[in-house]
Amino acid sequence: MHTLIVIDRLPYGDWHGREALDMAFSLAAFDRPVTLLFRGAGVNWLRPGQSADQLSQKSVERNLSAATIFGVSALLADKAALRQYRLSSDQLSQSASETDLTPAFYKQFDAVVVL
Amino acid sequence: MAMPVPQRNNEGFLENADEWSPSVAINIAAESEILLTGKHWEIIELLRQFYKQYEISPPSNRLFVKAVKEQLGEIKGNSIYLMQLFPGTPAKTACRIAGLPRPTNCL
Amino acid sequence: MPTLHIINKAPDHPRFPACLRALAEDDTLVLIENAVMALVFESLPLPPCYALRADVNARALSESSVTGVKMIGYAGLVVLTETHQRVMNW
Amino acid sequence: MTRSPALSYTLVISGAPYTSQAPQSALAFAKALISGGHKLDRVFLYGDGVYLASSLVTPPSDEVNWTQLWSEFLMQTRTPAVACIASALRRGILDSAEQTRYEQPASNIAEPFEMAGLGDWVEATMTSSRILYFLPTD
Repeated sequence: MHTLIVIDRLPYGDWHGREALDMAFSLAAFDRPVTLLFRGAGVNWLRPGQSADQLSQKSVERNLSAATIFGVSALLADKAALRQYRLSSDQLSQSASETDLTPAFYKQFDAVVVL
Repeated sequence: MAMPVPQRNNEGFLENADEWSPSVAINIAAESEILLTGKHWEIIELLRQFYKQYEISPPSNRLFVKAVKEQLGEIKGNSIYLMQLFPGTPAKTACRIAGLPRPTNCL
Repeated sequence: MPTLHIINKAPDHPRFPACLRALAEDDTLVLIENAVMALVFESLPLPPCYALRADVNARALSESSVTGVKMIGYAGLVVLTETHQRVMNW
Repeated sequence: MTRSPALSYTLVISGAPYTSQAPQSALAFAKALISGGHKLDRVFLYGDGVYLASSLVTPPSDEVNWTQLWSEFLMQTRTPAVACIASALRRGILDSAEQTRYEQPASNIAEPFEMAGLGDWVEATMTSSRILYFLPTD
């Protein structure tokens, strides 16, 4: 059973993405296959060079980079949203593959979770 | 004997991570009757490096084992090896000695 | 596998178009909570779907105003989760 | 009448009471699924959903107390309900064990809610036939 965890909100403004990331980490901890998708405004999680110390928050860029160590299978990024937010896939902070969000894309996963 | 003992919480974790030093680690370990060897220091260094790089400690014991496995291979990245070095819950014991925050018990 | 999509976001929330784009031919869409406002939202290409009656009534939307939208209660929503093995919440 | 065989459900609530409709929609759905002959395996509170487990929720007397309604329902149906420990601690929801652990002045989790980790949710993804998420509306 392969789960897709979706992050579709901006980093730092709220805690949804962090708590979604925790879900991905726990699936990985129990060796359940899990993929992370950054959709819509969520692609800004992948913007390189974040420095959140003036907000007294941890850098989601750094937290996220632990994903592959913990066994998250893949990071995917919404192709249209990358363009919208002027991000090119070769400049992202993590290696994430561009994805077209078609109905068939979602059907590859047994479960899709977004907070 | 002058033992550096910075302020710690009720479970023995440092209140202020900046006060950590190798001699602090030796003393915290001694409380649990652990004599730190090169094998221990290898894991302590790995954990501290991990925290510096990712700004989190491994959020569960399972992920602690995975993180060690990822970097040092299967012989060290398994729960029996880590349990022998850091008895109890290895992630918790090792984080305490390495001066990292108390894990949330999330998993 | 046919998927049941349950959305609770208002039609001007970014998740609404994302949900509509994810709908496959054989999927089913249910509007609950704020999403029922899609019944009156201008120029939204709303596919045939279900809407939760309690949420529709609370927001003073006429049950009969939109063709292609079937009103259901919570029991009806349970039946839809029986017949769809896969459920996605939006 | 042919009915599909009984299913087991886990309901995840991640919207807070009085901020979102999530706890009320989830309760109406929970009652309907039990009336439909199905089993509610567990309720899992996550994110802002953990506020539902606060025993200190005190709405005006002419408004519904969602914590109380949920507590009654959970006890009547003997349904296990857990608040994610990491979400709960951040938001000031503690049971007596965590109160002691973190040396806090009080605990405030409402009966019969318990604290548990995301491991419970992972288990639910493997064992329940359906998982539904009751999310914030914004």
